[in-house]
Order: sequence, then structure tokens, then C-alpha cells
Amino acid sequence: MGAIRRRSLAPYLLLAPGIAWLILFFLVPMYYLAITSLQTGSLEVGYTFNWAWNNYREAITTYHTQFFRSIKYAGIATVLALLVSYPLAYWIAFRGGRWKNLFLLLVIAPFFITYLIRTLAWETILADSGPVVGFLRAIHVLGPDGRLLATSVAVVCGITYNFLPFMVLPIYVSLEQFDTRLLDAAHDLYASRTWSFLRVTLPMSLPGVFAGTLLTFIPAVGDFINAQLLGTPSQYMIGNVIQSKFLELTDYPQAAALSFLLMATILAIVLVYARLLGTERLSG
Amino acid sequence: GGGGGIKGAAGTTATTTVNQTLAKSVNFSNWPLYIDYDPKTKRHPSIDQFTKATGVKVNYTEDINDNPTFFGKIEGPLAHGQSIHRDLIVMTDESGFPQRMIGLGWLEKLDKSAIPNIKNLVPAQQHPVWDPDREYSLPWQSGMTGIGYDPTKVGGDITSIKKLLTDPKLKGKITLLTEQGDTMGLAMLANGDDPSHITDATWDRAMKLLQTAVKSGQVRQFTGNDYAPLLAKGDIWACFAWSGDMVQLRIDHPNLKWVVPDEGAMIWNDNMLIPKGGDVFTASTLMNWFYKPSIAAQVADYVNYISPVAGADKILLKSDPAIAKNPLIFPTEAMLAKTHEIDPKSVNNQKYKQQFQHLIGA
Amino acid sequence: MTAAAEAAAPIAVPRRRFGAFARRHVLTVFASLSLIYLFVPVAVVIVFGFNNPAGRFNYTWNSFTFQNWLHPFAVPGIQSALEVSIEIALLSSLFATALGTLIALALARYRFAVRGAVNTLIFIPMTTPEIVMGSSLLTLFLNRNVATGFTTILIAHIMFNISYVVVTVKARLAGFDRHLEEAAMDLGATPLVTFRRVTLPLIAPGVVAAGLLAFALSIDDFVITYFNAGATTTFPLFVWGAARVATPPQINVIGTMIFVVAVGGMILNLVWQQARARRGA
Amino acid sequence: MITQEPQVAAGTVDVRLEQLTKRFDDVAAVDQLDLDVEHGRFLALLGPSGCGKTTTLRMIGGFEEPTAGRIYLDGKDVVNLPPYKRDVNTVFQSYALFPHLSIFENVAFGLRRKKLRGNELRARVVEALELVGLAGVENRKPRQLSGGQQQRIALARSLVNRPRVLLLDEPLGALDLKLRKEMQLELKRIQHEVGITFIHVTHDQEEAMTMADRIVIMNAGRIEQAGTPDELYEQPKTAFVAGFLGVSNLLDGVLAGPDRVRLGDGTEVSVPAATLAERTGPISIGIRPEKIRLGDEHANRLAGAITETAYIGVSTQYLVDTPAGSVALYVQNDRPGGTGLAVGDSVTLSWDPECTFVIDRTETSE
Amino acid sequence: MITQEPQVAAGTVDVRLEQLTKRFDDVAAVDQLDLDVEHGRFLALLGPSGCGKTTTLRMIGGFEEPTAGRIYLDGKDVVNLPPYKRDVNTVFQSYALFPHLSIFENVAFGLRRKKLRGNELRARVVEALELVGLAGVENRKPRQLSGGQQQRIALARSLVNRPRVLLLDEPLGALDLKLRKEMQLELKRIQHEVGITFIHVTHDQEEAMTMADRIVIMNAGRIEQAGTPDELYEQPKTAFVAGFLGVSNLLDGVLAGPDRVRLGDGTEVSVPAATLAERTGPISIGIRPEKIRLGDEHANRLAGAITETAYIGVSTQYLVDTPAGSVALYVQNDRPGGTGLAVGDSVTLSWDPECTFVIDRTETSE
Ligand SMILES: Nc1ncnc2c1ncn2[C@@H]1O[C@H](COP(=O)(O)OP(=O)(O)OP(=O)(O)O)[C@@H](O)[C@H]1O
Ligand SMILES: Nc1ncnc2c1ncn2[C@@H]1O[C@H](COP(=O)(O)OP(=O)(O)OP(=O)(O)O)[C@@H](O)[C@H]1O
Ligand SMILES: [Mg+2]
Ligand SMILES: [Mg+2]
Repeated sequence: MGAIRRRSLAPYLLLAPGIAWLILFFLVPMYYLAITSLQTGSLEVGYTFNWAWNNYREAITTYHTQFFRSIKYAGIATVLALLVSYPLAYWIAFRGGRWKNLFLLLVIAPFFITYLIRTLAWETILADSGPVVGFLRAIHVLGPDGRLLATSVAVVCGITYNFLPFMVLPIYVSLEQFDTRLLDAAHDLYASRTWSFLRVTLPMSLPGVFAGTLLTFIPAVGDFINAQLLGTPSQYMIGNVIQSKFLELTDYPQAAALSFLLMATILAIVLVYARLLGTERLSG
Repeated sequence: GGGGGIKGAAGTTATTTVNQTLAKSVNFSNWPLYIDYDPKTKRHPSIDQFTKATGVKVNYTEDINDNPTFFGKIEGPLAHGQSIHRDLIVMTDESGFPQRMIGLGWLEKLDKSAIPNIKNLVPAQQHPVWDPDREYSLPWQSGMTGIGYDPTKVGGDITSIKKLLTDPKLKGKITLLTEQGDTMGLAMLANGDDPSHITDATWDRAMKLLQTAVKSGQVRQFTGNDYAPLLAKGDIWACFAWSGDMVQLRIDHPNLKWVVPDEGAMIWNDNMLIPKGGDVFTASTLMNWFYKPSIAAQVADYVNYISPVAGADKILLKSDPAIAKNPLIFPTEAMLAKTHEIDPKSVNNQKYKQQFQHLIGA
Repeated sequence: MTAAAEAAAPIAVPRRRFGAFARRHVLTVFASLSLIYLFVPVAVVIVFGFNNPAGRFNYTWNSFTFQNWLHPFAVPGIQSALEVSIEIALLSSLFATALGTLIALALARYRFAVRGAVNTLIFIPMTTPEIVMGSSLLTLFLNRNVATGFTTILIAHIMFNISYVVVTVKARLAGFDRHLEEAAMDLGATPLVTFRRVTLPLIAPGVVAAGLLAFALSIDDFVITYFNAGATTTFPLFVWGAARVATPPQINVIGTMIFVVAVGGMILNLVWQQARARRGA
Repeated sequence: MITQEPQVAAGTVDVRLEQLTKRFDDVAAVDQLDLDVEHGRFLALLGPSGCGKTTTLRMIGGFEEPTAGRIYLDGKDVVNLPPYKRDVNTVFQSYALFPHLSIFENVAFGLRRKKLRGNELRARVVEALELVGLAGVENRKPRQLSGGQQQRIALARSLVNRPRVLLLDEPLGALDLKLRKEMQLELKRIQHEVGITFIHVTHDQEEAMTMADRIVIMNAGRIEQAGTPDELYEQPKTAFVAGFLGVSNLLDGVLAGPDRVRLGDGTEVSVPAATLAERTGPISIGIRPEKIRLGDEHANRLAGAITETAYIGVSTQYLVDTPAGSVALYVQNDRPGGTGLAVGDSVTLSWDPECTFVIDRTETSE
Repeated sequence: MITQEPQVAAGTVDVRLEQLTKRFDDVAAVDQLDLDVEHGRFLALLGPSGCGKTTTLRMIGGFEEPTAGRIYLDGKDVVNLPPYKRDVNTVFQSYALFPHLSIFENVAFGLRRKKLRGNELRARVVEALELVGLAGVENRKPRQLSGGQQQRIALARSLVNRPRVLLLDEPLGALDLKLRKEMQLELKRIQHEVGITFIHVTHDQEEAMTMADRIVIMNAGRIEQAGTPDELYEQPKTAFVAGFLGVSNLLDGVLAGPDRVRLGDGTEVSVPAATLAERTGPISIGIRPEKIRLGDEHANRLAGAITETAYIGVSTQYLVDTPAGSVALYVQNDRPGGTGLAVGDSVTLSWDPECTFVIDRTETSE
């Protein structure tokens, strides 16, 4: 600190521009979102603020199905992502050797294919005439004219795929920092490999798992691309609703209300989750 | 704070341009593949000819994919009386947006003095309900909405909307359109109701028909033009489809078919409009150009929708009789008799809109 | 922990014993499968860039061609869309990196009152669904009568990029010996000189990485852009629009280009860092 | 009690290494090591950094597999046993306490694997904590303890399992001087108390000498010399040992009789006849600094001038330049004010022939 | 040459601390320190971990601002000057070499700030590198040097600026024993050569005693005692100093005459009269272990039995239980085989009254 702390104004000068930007274009918009969510009106007559709590009631009554669907899909996708990511991250961290960084890059790489194109690729892969469906039909997982596209399966797969890196990276980081000498210690104290994993490795990587699941679940629950491209109206998630209300129906108040509800829901879930996992204890 | 709320109709009183000189360039936004195109030169001949004739450079962009989305795109600026940097746009009457935009004062009046060719407008199109004297709009192309399908998959022909919506054989193999006018219109026809004069009763009946179809999983999804690839890929077997699309599609997939359903088909117009802030004179001049029968024929020959310009077919009879004789492009009286316009009021009716949006899942 | 040490520790003992042997390889196989899973779509995108589709849609393989690569911009509108995307990605990553680095410095270097609040403000945007960010920004612009367009996209992108930059640079600063800066000042360097001659060169890899990340995020962003684009069209928006009426293989071509450039950048940065490490910096 | 079960007869060999070898991609970290450790011994593995101490220990513990050679624990060959099946425990230099577990759970870890539960478990853990003088910290987390305390916990965690052999890899390396000295005594006390065989790795020679009753000096993966502390100190067999274990003056010379050596400058000194037995060719004689006296009280003498002095309280160290080479000597400050000698003074040095040791010159690479 | 400009008269005070105090959220890290350091001195700041050494140094260097008190460099108050305006340089424990700069640029860093360029710059840098015996590594990167070499570079980097005062914070802390001993001599040599004032922080008492010509012992942020090494060792004023600087035997007693003290068991011993001057009440007498002899050769005697022996080569350490308390003594192994005494043997201890020091009992919290 010393010499630098002397001029204690410095940190604030450094913070000022960036933080100002975040306040102006992240926090303030949230305020306007709140305002808008309590307005009534239409493009023609204009919108007026009049504490229209009704927007929220309507939003819930009309769209609870999409809400729960979003949470369900996001939840499943998160679990799937976790099941894929943990072993992968583990493998890279402990078996990657000198190639660690390369493997890591491989994991992030698909990320750099434009999101939409990535998803469109899945449309090709899962096409009814495509190999995947063909195979599944052959082994009778799917009926002779069963399909993946335009089903919840396709949507969940798409979501899982698109947010996988968000899951792998944090888990990898927490495993990477893991001091393998602790495994020596565990073995030394008669713990078999399995036990050592369950009792030492896993608990110590939980913070990473926690971060990963959040970073996957949150964007997933708000996603609408996958439902739009790989699904049908009966797979539409809350994102689709918000999107069309904002951009096609120009029903801003309703849309804002929905956005706000989404935000609230996520916050609630995160808090509960944090309570359950008790991260402060883990990361602490 | 924003307590005041968003200005809607306000602030949209930009002054109309009255100058009569051509601008250097004009911005024309249209739907994809909706104008003649020469794959060798990769250019649009009709536009090049216009530029040669007038010296006006046309920035032609194909950035309109469906009406609501495009409307959502432009309403922000327009609502604030700002230019959208387009002089000419094309939107569908049955979407109700042209009517709304007139109401919102977001459109410029045409400069008829610059459009002598307006006389070529086919009579049937001259007095639409929502713009009785064509003060704001001129038709670009018209189209019919009927059933498109793949006989090999369906195993024969399918000419009944009712059948399409109910036949278990087609479960999960059909798509309907996100365009409210089309889908609701056809549903009403299926019920034997008149889509041009909608009542709550007829609306609800149509709704029920569609809801059951969606719930039962009969309907795979609602689409914009993107039913085309599905049909081509064979992911779907039959769908509500636009005549023009099908003509295009059949070039590559001749096995596909399009029919005017027994219950009847919907007909609609895509209209050229001048958004506020657009260059009226230049845009009008461009409209006039496309109303020359020769040019109109040239365009129709490529896009294969229904041309609103009288005389185009005569010209095509010489150059490309196949097209001229194609009933999808120059429909027979019999066909036209079975077509209906959607009641525009219904399209801007918030309650109906809500219901329909809810139906298609948004 | 060195690669060597870790390679030695858990593996050494059971190498000989079948159970563990199998287990190790099960894991390896699984990992390989996961990696394949990650790359199948990428492969599809790249391959279909060489497809000569029958008709307007590039969903089914027809025949091989180089045409798409020879004329990547043959599709009207795609070029301008790409240009807009690149412009925005460059500008936003530039600004975001600058702003974010400053914040990271402040957080890593000073103890000040509002520290906790700042950290939260950095964290929240990363845990907010894009759709909420996008829509809230839109409401802001609507309420303040700001027409959406290029500027609003730029604003949005800078906004969501800052957090990622901060996190990345902070990570780099964490492993940074404070004494280095003190040493510089001890040797007569003013804080500014210290920053220029010591701090910046040392955190450079972090900053570059952050910049690359920001660029990638920006050029890839759809949702937030979609909400605030107005009449402007970026590449993802173009794809979105196109997907409804036609998917020309050029889309895959451009997608592949972006992919190659981004990954290339990452690899270069990686190599550069390792070179630095070898050189001892 | 933690002490070993009585039936273990003293003198049984707890650990036997035969030709033990470990290569890391053709670097021989450990090279054909032969070693017996008898039950109850406190053995110190002493050697410079990188000489293979840790590797040896890790092989005994089962964390590295030997490239060649055998390891016997209590007579059984354990080379193929994983660590968790070996009756030895290790105290790691880094302690390797589980940060996410309470102290209690850390210490209980091994016992739980052995299916101990309830009161017996608790009793054993508490007993172990008392042994290391840390009863009452059961519920803390490792990071809430000081370095020295963590060290004791690591010890308790291993001892509580009553292993046949305890391996300690520089257990005191991370502690500061004062704490280190305390823990040295502490460790020795505990070893006495529990009577378990300790193998203690260190590169601090004083530590080794104070604690161990047997020292093995390693160099470059091989054993240089093994024996009791004073054997090694008084009679080092190689220049390496002489130099590594304390300071020693090595003066080159040649044989001049059954118990006489002629130094470089011609001075003849006498050495124990035994040390010259069947030696020929060039040799060096060695004298420990503390064995050298100022003045001529002893038979072997050298004259020279003081070139350096350093006062370190307990003693004053002088460096004296003699024709035979430069010689260091320590004079204990056993009277107030010290000797009053200063740089430049010329002095006579003498030492008892009995205190001289001899090594072959070839190794005078010190 | 790097040596100080001649005009600096010896005896001028380079550094003066007045009531210097530093609080970290109400922990007084440094507490009202008063200190003068004369020009050319080699001063050692010695104290246990956490006693405030580093903090003191950092305040002189300008990296922490004092909570209270003044700092004068060469007579000028510098409290408000940032580090880069102070004519002192610091050698950091971690060396803090710039990893991205070549050795040359590292050493040249300070000079460049002073706008030196071209040949003069090069000359100064090379000269500094020669001083630390590392000419020729100019183009390497720090990572490519060993710990000891890096240490020398850090030294060169500071010295090349010809500071008024050089601050060293445990510069040898990171080196291993052997290297450490070498660098101690090296540092002392260099300081002689350049004649710059060194303030050297360490917690290794032996290091302090061998290197410094003046030692300041700190404890809990305060100065316990300052003086030359032998002053502090022979005449510690507090139990802390006595205990921190080597081992010492403290025996409680009461006055029994102008130069007599009666110990707990009633034995009377004599001490230098001076040490008792104007003392009253309970006291402790202290004797250094090496001052105590086996046998009765000296006036002050105690009988007891050996409870512990430790052979550490140079000497053997005995712990003897006497009625007056337990007493440690070192017997230098100046003859082969040592003394042959074992635990349990009863012995007589004696020491020269002159070697005794006296402290007030109240502090016998050792
Ligand atoms: N996992 C490994 N891979 C490659 N070489 C290794 C490995 N572990 C140790 N070595 C090498 O083996 C030799 C002996 O290492 P070891 O750790 O046993 O030495 P040490 O005596 O413990 O040294 P220290 O006193 O520093 O701990 C060293 O040269 C080291 O570089
Ligand atoms: N930045 C800080 N914030 C809070 N407390 C501090 C800070 N720096 C030092 N301290 C406290 O001040 C006291 C003195 O610290 P200092 O580093 O000066 O001790 P030291 O003598 O250098 O110890 P060591 O020998 O371990 O280096 C310690 O109790 C330490 O905890
Ligand atoms: Mg080791
Ligand atoms: Mg310190």
C-alpha cells in the first residue's frame, strides 16, 4: 500500500470511468425496467406510469408455464453439463500434463463459433434425416418416425452444449489449484482412491462446481435462441416471450414485468442454492 | 426519471419533403429473393436499369424477414421521429402494420405526380380497406396462402385444411404460419367462416380449431418463411405455404406441390411504403419504375409472385410463356374466386393479437 | 504444483494394478468423447462451408465446392453486417479493456471503502441473463428517447465486457509481487513511470487475453445486440434474419473465419506467454 | 496408548532397502540404496538439496514406485502395495493437512478408514492431540493454526495410527529458528515416548545430530556414510562428509611414516596410525576448528597470521593463514572479553594428533 | 567509484528516527522508536518475527507513512517525501528484480531515472556488477540466475545509485545455509568497500553478530537494547535480550552483599559489583552456557546431575539439574571422544564471577 495509499484519491480515479459506465448502463436501466414494468399503454396512445401492478399478475397467470419450462430446461441442462464437465475438467487438470492449456483452449474454442451458427449446426446434426436420428431409430430409442428437432430434447441438448464452457472452466480452475500432495496424505492415511476422491478432491472442488452451475444455469434460464431454432412453440421458454413482447408486440410494460420476474426468480434460486451448498464454508 | 413514460404518437410530425429533385441515391429495403437477380453478374437488372435511366443509385438491402420483427426494428427510431435511413420499404397489408403506421403518422404520402404508371395498377387492388385511395402505399407483389406439401411423404394429395389440421397421419409433420392473417384466415375458411368480416364467434371457432391442433401435437411449429427448408429436408410433410415461396422451392424440389385448398385460400399484398424521413420524390420515382409493365414482367419472371401490374403477363407470354401460364403466378379466375382478404381490423385487435401470439407460443 | 510432481503423485502407485488402470483409461476415453462432442458442431459448420447446397438452404450435404470461400461476400448484406460486427468488437473490446484494467488495478492495489460494493457491481452483470440486460437497456433508451443503433450496441457491448476484463486482469494481478512496484519507486520511478515500465509490461498478457475475450464475446453477442440494434445489422443479426429464408453457406464461411481468427489469437497469446516465461519474464 | 505393541523385539529390522533405485527419465534420483533400519531407531537422512532424500522416503511410503530394488517393511516386501495398504505414515514437509476438515477430522481421518467410530475414535484423537500438546483445538480449521501448531497436528495425524514406521520429510523446514529448536526437542521426546521407528529427512546437519541416534548421509542418490553422529563427525570417510557435517580444515599431505604426514609446506604432523593403515599416495588430513588451540599445548603445530575474526557470542571464529593452507578455528568465549586477538596478529596453532582424521586426496574437491 | 563522496564526515548522523510510530488498525507495529544511525555504520535490526523490523524499514524507505514521529535523512525531514524522492535504496527480501528486464536494465533502472545514458550508464552498471562479482550476466533475465546471484543483482541494483543509506530486509532469508554464510562475508566486504550506511534487518542472531558493528534488538515494536554485539551478548539488560541473543541460564536470587547474590537454594555466588550497583529487590543472575566449566576451577560453584546431553559436533550440550535451577552448558569437543559424561552422572559446575550478568527479576518471563 504505502506510498500509493498516501494518495488515497487514486483508487477512486481509477474506478471512476468503468464504474460510472456500469452504473449508467447496468444499474440505471434496471431502474427503468422497473418503471416500465409499472406502466400501461401502447405505441399508439403512449405509455404512462401508474403503478400497474396488474402487469405482474397478468405476466404470472399468463406465462407461468413458460416460466417453469425455462427453469426445468435450464435445470436439466445444468445437470447434464455438470456430468460432462467434471470428468473432463478433472482429466485436463490431472492428466493434461504439459498440454493442459491446449486442452483448455479446445474446450473454449467452440465458443468462438458464432452462437447462432453453432445452434444452426445442431439443426443439421439433429435433422430427421440426419445420422443421429437415424442411429437412435435403428436402436429403437426413437420410433420409426420419431424426431429430435422441434422437441424438448433438442432444446435441452442445444442449451447444454452452448453453455458447457461456463461449467468446465470454473471446475477446472478449482481442480487446478488443488494440491495433489493432499492425495498423497489421504493415501498415506489408508484412504483408497475412491475414498480420497469423495472425501478430499470432491469437497475441495465444490466452490468450482458452485460457480459453474450458476454460470450455466443463469444464462440458460434466460435463453431463447435454442427454443426458437431447435424447438417449437410448445418448447418456448420465458426468453421467447420477453423477446417477442418487446420486439414484435411492443408491449413494453408486460415485457418489462416479465424480465423483472425472471431476475427475481433467478435471485431466489441462487440464494436458496447458496444456502444449501453453504459456499462461504467451502470457499472460506 | 422515466415516470413520464414512453412517447408514442407524439414527436412524429416530421415535415413532408416537397422538393421535386432526384436524390443521388435511394435506400430500398425489401424481403430476400424478392426481386429479379442475375446469378452470373450477381446483380439486380431492374435496379441497374433504373440507375442507368435516372442516375439514382439504389442501395437495395434484403433485411425484411417478417413483418413484426421488421416493425420492431424500425419502430424505435420512428417513434422518436428519427429517420430509419430507408426511403422505401415493403410490408404486408394483412400483417396490419401498414394500417398501424398510417395511424401513427409514420408514413409519407406518395408523390403521385411522380407515378404516372399508377394507372397500371390492377383494378382489384385500387381501393383496399386500410388505404382507400392508395395515398400511402402501392402493391409490390401479391401472394396466395394455401397448402404446400410433399406428395411422396404424404402419400397422395392433400387439399383440405381440415384434413391438414386433424389427420393423425400428419401428426407432428405440419407447420403453420406466424402470420396471423394467413393462419387464422385459413382456419376460418376451414370452418366455413368469412375471414374478411371477422366476428368474435368466428374468431373463437378458428382459435379452438387451431388450439386443438397444437395441443394434439399435430402442429410441429409456427414459422415465417422457414417452413421452406423443413419441407425441402422432409422434416415436415405439409404446411400452410405462400404460393411464391413454393414456386421458388419447386425449382430445386420439383416433387413439392402447392394447392388452393378446397375451403379456399388467402390472398395478400406486400406494399411499397415511404417511411417518415424518406425521400418522397425519389422513392415515388422508383415506384413508378417498377410499375412499367416491362420491368414488372422482369421482376415477376424471377420472383414468381402475383404481379399487381396489368400488362406484365402479356409481355411475359412472349419472353417466358411457362411463367405466364403458371397459375401460381397469374392465377386463373377460378382460383382468384376462391381467395379471400383478411379483415384488417382483426389484425390490429389487441385481444386477438394476444390470443394468437399465445397460440404460437410467444 | 509442477506438472511433474502431479504426474507422479496420484498415478505412481496403482499404475500396475488393473482396476486403476481401467479407471484411468475410462476417464481418458470419456474426456476424449466429451472433446469430440464439443467439436462435432464446429466440424459441421466448417464442412458445410464447402457445401454447394441444393436450393437456398444449407442443411443437407449436396456437393463440394470452393465457391463459397472464393466469394464469401456474394450474399447481399453479409459484408456490411460483418464490417459492423468487427467495428463494434474492436471498439468495445478496446474501451472495455481500458476501463476494466483500471478497475482491476484499483481492486488489486488499494484498500478502500466501497471495495465490496464494487466487487458486487462487477459480479452481477456476469450472473444476469443477457435477455434481462438487453431489455433493461432497451427500456432505458426508449424512456430517454435514444434511437437504438450502432452507438447503443457499442454502449451495451462495452458494458457487458467490462466485468469479464476485470476478472481476467485481476487474476493476472493476483500473482504479481507488490514489491516490484515498490522497488521501481525505490529506484526513483514516479507512480506513472512505475506503471509504464513495470506494472503494464508484466500484466500485458492478462490485458491482451482480456482484450481477446472481450472481442470474442462482442463479435458473438446476439441477444443484447438484438434488443438494442434498431435498424443496424451485425453479423449474428444477419444470420438470425437469414436463417428464416435462406442459410447461404457463406454464413459458415464467415463463421469459420471468425473462429479461426479468435482461436488463432488465443493460441498466439498462449505461445507468447510461454515464450515470455521461458525468457524469464 | 500410542506406544508400539510390546511384542516387537528390539533389534528387529523395521525397514530394509535393497538396491533401491529410482530414475526420473534417466536422472538417477536414488541409486542402488542399501539400508537397514532397526526397530525404535531415530534415523536421520541427511544430504544436500536434490540428493534423493524425499524420493527415498516417497518410495518407502509408496508414492513413487522404484525403478529397481526391493523394500521390506517388517520383513514383508511391499513394493507392490499401494500407500494405503502400508503400515507406515508420513509427515509431509508441507504438512498437507486437509483444509476443509476440522482438526478433529484431520486426525481422525486414518482411524475412520480403519472403521473406528464413537468413543474409541474420540479417545484416540484426543490422546494424540494431548501427545503433541494441542488438546482443545479439535474444532478449528488448519488455517486457524500457526505453522508450529499445524506441524504438530500433522504429527498427531500420523502417530494416531500407530504405524510401524513414521517418515518425516523435513518436518521442521518451514518453521523459524526458535520454533525449530523447540520442535526438535519435542519430536525427540515424542519418539522416546511412543518408541516408533522414525526416519527423518533433513538437510540441517545440526538438526540431524541433535535428534538422531543414527545418521545416513546421502549425496547424489547414494549413501556417502552412515553411523552415529560422533562417528560421522569425528571420523568422516570422505571430503564430502567432512565438509557437509560441520566445518573442517583439510590440509593436503603425503605419507611420511606409519603415523606421520608431511604437509604442503614440509611441516610434519602425527596422526593416529590406524587412520593411515593401508593408505598410499596423496591424502588430506582434517582437523575440526574447535579441536585447534591457540598456543603450543599440543604436539601438532602450525604458525600463521590471523586474517579474519568473527565474534558470534558463544565463540569467536578465527581464520589463520598458514604455510600449509588457511585454517579456521573456534575459540569458545569461556571468559569475559574474549581472547583480544585481532586481524594481523601472528599466532601458533596446535592440536592433539588423536583429533586428526585422514581422507584420500582424490576427493579434495571441496 | 561507488564509494560515498568523501566530504561526508564520519560521525554525521545519516538516519534519525524520532518517536517513530506505526499503527495498523490499532496494532502498534512500531512504537515510539528513537534511533540514530551514524554514517558508514553497518547496523543490524534484530528481533523476533512480527516485532516491526520490516515496518520500520518500510517507513524509512517511504513505503509506509508513520502514524506519528519523524524521519530525518541526513538531517532533512523526509516523512512527506514519496520513496522516489528519498536518497535511500532498499534490497527486498524477495529481491523484487524486474522479471521482464535484462540484468543490465534492472541495474540501470535507477540510473535511467536519473537521466544517465550511454557510456557513463554502461560504465556504472558494469562497475556495480563487478562489485558483486557478476560481470558478464548483463543480458540474462533474472529467472536465469540462481538465488544467490539474484541476491547480488538486487544489491548491485541498489548500490549503483550510490544511496546515502542502504536498507536490507532479510536479504539472505531465502538462501540456504551454505550460500547464506558466503553472502554474509560478501556483504560485509562490499559494505567496507563502498562505505555506505547499511541497515540490515534479520531475525538470525548469528547473522547479526557476525556482520553488524552495531545491533538494535527490537521486541513488539520497541527497542529492547542497542549496542555492539559483545555488549549485547555479555551484558544483556533484559531477560528478552539474554534469551534472544543465544542461550543463557537465568537463576533467581536476592542481594546478599555488594557483590554477592544468594540463589534460590541458598548457595551464595559473587558477581561483578558494578552489576549490582543501585539494585534492590528480586533479581536474576545470568551465565552463558559456554562460560560454565565442569569441575571446580572457578569461584562460583553449583552441584547437580546431568539430565540431558546433546552431541552437536563442535560441542556437546549438557542440561544439569541443580538445586538453584536447571543449567545448560556447552563443552567444546576440543579433544577426541568428548567428555564421556552421560545422563545421570553428578557433576560440579563452576564459572568466573566476571562472566555473570544481572537482570531484574520482574522480567523473568523467559
Ligand atoms: N517427479 C519428479 N520428476 C523428475 N525429477 C524428479 C522428480 N522428483 C524429484 N526429481 C529429481 O530427483 C532428484 C532428487 O529429488 P529429491 O526431492 O528426492 O531431493 P531431496 O533430497 O528431497 O532435495 P530437497 O532437500 O531439496 O528436498 C532431484 O534431482 C530432482 O530434480
Ligand atoms: N499491512 C499491514 N496490515 C496490518 N498489519 C500489518 C501490516 N504489515 C505488518 N503488520 C503487522 O505489524 C507487525 C510488524 O510487522 P513486520 O512485518 O514489521 O514484522 P517483522 O519484524 O518484519 O517480522 P518478520 O521478521 O516476520 O518479517 C506484525 O504484527 C504484522 O502483523
Ligand atoms: Mg525433499
Ligand atoms: Mg519482515
